[in-house]
Amino acid sequence: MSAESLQLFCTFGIFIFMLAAIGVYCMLATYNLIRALIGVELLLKAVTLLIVAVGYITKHNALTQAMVITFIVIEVVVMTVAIGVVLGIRSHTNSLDARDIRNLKG
Amino acid sequence: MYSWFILFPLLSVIILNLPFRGMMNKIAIWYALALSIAQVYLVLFPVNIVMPFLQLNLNADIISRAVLLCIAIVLFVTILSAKYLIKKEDKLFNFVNLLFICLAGMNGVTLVTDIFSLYVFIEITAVASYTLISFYKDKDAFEAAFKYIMLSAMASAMMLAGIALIMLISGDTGFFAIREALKVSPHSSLIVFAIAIFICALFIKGGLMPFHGWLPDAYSAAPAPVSVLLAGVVTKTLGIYGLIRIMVSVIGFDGPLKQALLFIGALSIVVGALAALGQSDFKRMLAYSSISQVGYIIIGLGTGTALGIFGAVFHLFNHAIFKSSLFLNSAAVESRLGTRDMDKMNGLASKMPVTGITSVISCLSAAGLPPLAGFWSKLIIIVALWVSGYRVYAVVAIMASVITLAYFLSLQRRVFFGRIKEDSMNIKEAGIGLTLPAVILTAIIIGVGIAFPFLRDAIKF
Amino acid sequence: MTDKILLLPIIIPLVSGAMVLLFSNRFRRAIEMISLLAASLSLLVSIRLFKENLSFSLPWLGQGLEFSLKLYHFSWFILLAIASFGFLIILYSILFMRNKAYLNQFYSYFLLTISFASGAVLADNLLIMLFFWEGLLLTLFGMIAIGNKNAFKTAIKAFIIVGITDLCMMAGIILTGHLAGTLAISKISLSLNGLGALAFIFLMIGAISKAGSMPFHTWIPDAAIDAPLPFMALVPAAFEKLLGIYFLTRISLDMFQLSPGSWVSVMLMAIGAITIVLAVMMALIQKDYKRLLSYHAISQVGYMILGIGTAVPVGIVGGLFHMINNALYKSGLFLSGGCVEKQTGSTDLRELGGIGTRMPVTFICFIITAVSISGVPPFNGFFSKELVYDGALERGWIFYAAALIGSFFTAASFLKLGHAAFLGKISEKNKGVKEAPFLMLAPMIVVTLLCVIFGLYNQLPLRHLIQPVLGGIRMEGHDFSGFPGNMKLVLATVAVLIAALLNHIWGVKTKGSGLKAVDHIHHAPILSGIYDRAEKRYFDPYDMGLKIADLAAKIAFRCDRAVDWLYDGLAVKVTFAFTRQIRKAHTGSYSAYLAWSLIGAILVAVFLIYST
Amino acid sequence: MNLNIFILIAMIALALWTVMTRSLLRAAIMLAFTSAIISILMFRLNSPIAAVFELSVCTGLVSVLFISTIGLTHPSVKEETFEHMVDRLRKFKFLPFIIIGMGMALGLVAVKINLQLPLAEIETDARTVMWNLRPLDIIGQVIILLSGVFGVIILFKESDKK
Repeated sequence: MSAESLQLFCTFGIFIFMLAAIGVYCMLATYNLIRALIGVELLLKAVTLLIVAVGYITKHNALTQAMVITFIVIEVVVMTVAIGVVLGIRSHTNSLDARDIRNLKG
Repeated sequence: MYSWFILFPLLSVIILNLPFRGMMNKIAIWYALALSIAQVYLVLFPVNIVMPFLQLNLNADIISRAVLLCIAIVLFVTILSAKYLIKKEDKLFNFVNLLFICLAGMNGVTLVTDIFSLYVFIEITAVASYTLISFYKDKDAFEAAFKYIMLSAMASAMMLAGIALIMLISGDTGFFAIREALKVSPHSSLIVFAIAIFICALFIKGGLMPFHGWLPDAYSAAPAPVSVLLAGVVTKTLGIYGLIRIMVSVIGFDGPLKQALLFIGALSIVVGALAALGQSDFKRMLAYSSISQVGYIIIGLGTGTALGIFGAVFHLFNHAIFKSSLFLNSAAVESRLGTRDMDKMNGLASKMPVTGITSVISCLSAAGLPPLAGFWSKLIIIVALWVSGYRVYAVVAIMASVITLAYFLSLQRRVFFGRIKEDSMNIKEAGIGLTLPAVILTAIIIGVGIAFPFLRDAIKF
Repeated sequence: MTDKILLLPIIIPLVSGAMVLLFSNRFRRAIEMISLLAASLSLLVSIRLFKENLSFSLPWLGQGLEFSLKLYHFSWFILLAIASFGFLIILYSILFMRNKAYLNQFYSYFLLTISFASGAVLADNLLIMLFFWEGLLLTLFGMIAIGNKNAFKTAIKAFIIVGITDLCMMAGIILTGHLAGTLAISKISLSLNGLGALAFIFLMIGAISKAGSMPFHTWIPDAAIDAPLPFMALVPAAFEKLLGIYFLTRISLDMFQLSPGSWVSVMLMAIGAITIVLAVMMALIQKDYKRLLSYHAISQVGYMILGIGTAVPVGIVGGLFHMINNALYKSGLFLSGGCVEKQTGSTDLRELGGIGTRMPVTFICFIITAVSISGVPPFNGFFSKELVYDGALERGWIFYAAALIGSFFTAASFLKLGHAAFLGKISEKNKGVKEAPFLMLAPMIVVTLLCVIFGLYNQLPLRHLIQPVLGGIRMEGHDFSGFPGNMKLVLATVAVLIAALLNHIWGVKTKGSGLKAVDHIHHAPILSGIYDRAEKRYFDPYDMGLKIADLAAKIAFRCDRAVDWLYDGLAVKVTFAFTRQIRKAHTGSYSAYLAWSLIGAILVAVFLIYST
Repeated sequence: MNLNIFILIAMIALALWTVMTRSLLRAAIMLAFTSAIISILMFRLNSPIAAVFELSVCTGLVSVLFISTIGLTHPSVKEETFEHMVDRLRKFKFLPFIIIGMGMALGLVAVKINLQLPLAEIETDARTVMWNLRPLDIIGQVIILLSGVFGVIILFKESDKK
C-alpha cells in the first residue's frame, strides 16, 4: 500500500469511526424511538462510506458501488419496516418513549 | 439446480399476487405445503434441473443440505399450524407470502458462496421476520420487533464493516477469494478486527450470550407459528449456519478464534440454562433454552475438528426439530388455555395427551437422553470436545445437561403432570393442525435417534 | 433360523409399546389387546429361542462399534423369565389397571420395559447394553410418575438415584473399554487389580443399584406406595433383580476373574450381608402391605449379592437360584398385595385383617409365597438359601450369621404381615370383600405353583438353567440339586424359623390381639419347651432388634434428608440465586441489550487482536 | 486532500448536530444534510453511481419517511422531548469531546496499519458488475423489496381491531 493511499484511508477510517460512534451513542442514549432510528441511520451511513472508501483504495469501485446500491435498497426497506413498527408502538402506548417498551423482561 | 431453491419461492410470490387473487387465496396454503414437501424431496434426492439463462454462484455441501432439509421440515409444520391458527383468509394469504420470502432468504443463506450475498439474504430473512413477529400488531410483538430491529441493525453495520475491511486484502467478496487472501496476507490487526466484528454480528443474529437480548422477547411475543419458524430455523440459519459456513469455508480455525467460540458457547449454555430455570412463561423458557442449546452447537463448532462440526450440524438439525415441536406444544396449550403462564397450568397431560407426550419426548431429546436424536448430537459434541483436549468445556457441557433436564422436568411438572386445575377441566386436545405437526416432528426425533447409530457410517462428512 | 430373530424380543414390545402410546385412553380394549398380544408373542419367541446359541451384529455409530446381540446359555433363561413375567403381569394388569388413569402410558412403558430389558440381556457390547439400561431408567421414571399425586416426586428421586449410579456404570464402561481395548462383553477378560478393580466397582455399583441393594434402595419403598402396583411386581420385584444380578454375575464371572480370596469378593459379601440385615429390620416395622414387601425386595437382593460375592460355585449357584426364586415369590407377593388392594381399596395393615376367609385363594397363594421367601422347606426359597448359606459359611461365619439373622426377621415379618392382613378380626369396612377375579388370580397361581415346583423338583431349574451358567470347569463335577447335603445347616435354618414363629406368637400374645389361628402351635408339646427357653433369650433381642431397626430407620431417614438438603438446599438455592440475578439483568431495555452486544464485541475483538 | 478533510469535519459536525438537537424535525433534516455530504464524498471517491443513489434514496426518500413520521406523531413527540430535555442535555453534553478524543486516539493507532492490497480489477463499470457478476444481489433486491411491500401492507394498514 502506498503511503499516500494509506494516509487517505486512515483519515477516512478515523472519521468514519467517529461517525459510527455518534450513531451508536445516539442509539444507546436516547429515549426517543425515532431518534434511535436516526442513530441507526448514521451508523449505516458510516458503513456505506467505509465500503466506498475501501473501493477507492483498492480500485474496486465497480464492485463496491454495486454493493452500496444493494445496501441502500436494503437500508430503505429496513427503515420503512422499522418506522412501521414505531408507529405501531405509538398506537399502543401513545408515546415514543423507549421506557414504555420494557414490558418483556426477565 | 440450486438456483431454483431461491427463484421458486420468489416466482411463487409473484404468481400468487397476479390478478387472480380470489382463486389464489384458496390455493396459496396448499401450494406452500407442496413447495415445502418438494424441497424435502429435492434435498434428499437431488435432481439436476438446469437453469437456462441465469448463472448464479450457488453451491451446497452436506452442511447446507442438512440445513435446507431443516428449513423445509420446519416450514411445513409452520404452514400447517398457521392454517389452523390464522382464521382470516386474507391474513393467511399475506402470511404465506411472507413465509415464501423467508424461505427464499433462508435458502439463499444456505446456498450462497459470496460473503456479501450472504449478508443480503440474511437481511431479507430478517426483514421478513420483523413483519412476521408484529403480524398481529399487539403491543408486545411490536416491542419485540423493535428490539430485534435495533440489535439487527447493529449486526448489519458490524457485518458490512467486516466485509469492507476484509475486502481491503481480498478485493473480492467470494468465499474462495477471501480464503486465499487470508492465507497469503499476514494477519494484521485490522483484518483480525474485521473478522471479530463479522463473527460478533453473526453472534447477534444467532442469539448467543451476551448478544442475545432480542431473542427471548422475539420468541415469546411472536405469533405461535412464527415462534416455531423463528426458533426452528430463522435464527439458526441466519446466525448459526452463517457462522458455521464462515468458519468452515472462509476463515478457518485458529487458536484464539476457537477459544472465543468455545467460551461464548459455554457461556450461552450455562447462562441460558440458568435463565430458563427461572421462567414462568412457557415460550420464554423455550427461548432461553434455545440460547442454551445453540451454545452446544457453538462449542461443537469451536473444536474445529470434523467430528465437532459434524456434531454441531447434527445438533442444529435436532434442535430445529425438537424446538419446533416444543413451540407447537406451547401453541397448543396457549390456544386452549389462552395463557402462557405455566403457574396457571397443571395436569394438562390428561386432557391433552398428544401434546403431553410429544412435549415429553421433545424435552427428553433436548436434554440429551438416549435413544432420542438429541442424545447422539450432544454425545458427539462432548466426545469431540474431549478428544480435542477441551476437557473443561466437555465437563461444562455435561453439567449443563443436568440443568437442562431440570428446567424441562420443571416445565413438564408445571404444565402436563400433576393435578388438573378446576377451571381447566373442560379443555380438549388442540386441533389436528397443531397435534399432527408435533407428532410428525416427534416421529422424526425417535426415528433419527434409533436409526442414526446404524447410519453413522453411511453419512459422508 | 436366521440370526435376525434375535431382534424380535426387542422389536415386538418396542413397536407395540409405541403403538399403544398413540391410542387414547378411550380405546381401552385395543390397548389391552395389543399389549397382551405383544407379551404373548414375545413369550413365544423366547420359548422358541430357548437353548439356541445365536449371535447377531450390525455396524453401529461408526468407529468400529457393533450393535451385537448374543444369546447363550446364561441369557436363555433370563430372557425366558423376562418374557414370562411380562406376560403374567400384563394379564394381571388388565383387571387391576382397568379404572386407572394413564392407561396407554402404563402399557406403553410396560412394553418398553420388556423391550429394553430383553435388549440389555441380549446385548453383547457394553455400550449397547448401556443404551438399553438407560432406556430402562426412562421407563422406570415414566412408570412411577403416572402413579398417584406424590408420584412425581418419587419418580424424580428414583430418577436421580438410579441416574447417578448409571453414570457410575457409564464411567465403569468407559474405563473397562479403555483397559480391555474392546467393548464386546464376550471378549473382555480383565484381572481385578489397580484400575481393573476400579472399573469393576463402578460396574458393580450400576449392577447392584439396579438390583436395589443398599445404599441405592431408597426409592423402592416410596415407589411401592406411589407407583402402580403391577409396576412393583414387574420392575423392582422381578426385572431389576434379574438384570442387576445377571449383570453382576456376568461381570464377576465373564469379564473379571473374581476369586474367593480377593477383597472385592469380601466387599460384595459385606454389602450383601448389610443389605440383608438392615433392609429386613426396616421391613419389620412397616405398617403397609406394599411397603413391607418392598423392603423385602431389597433384603432378598442381599442374599443374591452375598451368594455371588462368595465366588465359590455353591454360593454363585445359590445366588442365581435365589434370584429366580425371588422373582417368583416376590412378584407373587406383590400380586397378592394387588388383589388385596383391588378388593379392599387399601394396603394399610391397620385397616386390613381377617380377609383370609373371604379371599381364600389369595390367602393360600400368600401363604405359599411367604413360606417360600422365609425359606421353609420344601419350597424354593429354602433350597436357594441353603446354597447361599453353604457358600457363606465356607467364606466366614459372620456372613452366615448375618444371613441367618436375616432369615429370622424375614420369617417374623411375614408372620406379622400374614397375621395382620388375613387373620384377626375383620373390620366393618371389609365385611363385603370378595375373592379377586380369576384373571388376577391366574398369574398369581401360576407363580405360586412355580414356587412349589422349583422347590420340590429343584433339579429342574438347577440342572437345566443355572448350573450350565458356571460351566463344567467351575462346577468341578458338583451337582447342587436335590435336598441339601449339609444337615447341620438345614437344622439351623429350621431352628431359626421355629424361633421366628415362636417369637411371633409370643409377641402377639403380649400385645394382646387375637391369635387363635396360631395358638395351637404355641401349646404343641414338643415346641413349648423350646419356646420357654426362647422366651428369655429372644425377648430382649427382639425389642432391641426393633430399636436397632428403628435407629437404622432414623439414620437412613437422616441420610435421606442430608441428600435432600444437598439437593434442595444447596444446589437448588445457589442455582436459583444465579437465575434471579440473570433475570434481573434482563431489564427489557433494548439499549442495555445493545450495550451488552457492543461490550461483547469489543471484548471478542480485543481478545482476538491480542492473541494473534 | 485537504478538501476531503474539511468535508469530513463538516460531516462529523452535522452528525453531532443531528444527534444533539432538541427538535426531532431538525434532527431529521440534519440527517438529510449529513447524507448529502456523504454523497459528495462518494463523488470524490470515484463512485458516482453510488453517490447518486445515496443522494436520491437516502437524502430524499429516507428523510421524507422520517419527516412524515414525525409529522404523524408530532403532539406526543413534542411533549416527550420537552419533558426529557434536561435529561438529554446531561447525556449528550460530552458527546463532542468523546468523539474528538476518540478520533485523536485512533489517529495515533492507525499509523501502524500495513496491508497487502489486492490487484486491481479489470471491470470498471458498476452496472456491468451488477448485471454480469452479481445477479444474485439483484434477485436479493427484488425479494427484499417484495418483503418491504408486504411489511407496508401489514404494518401500515389500519388495525382491524379498532
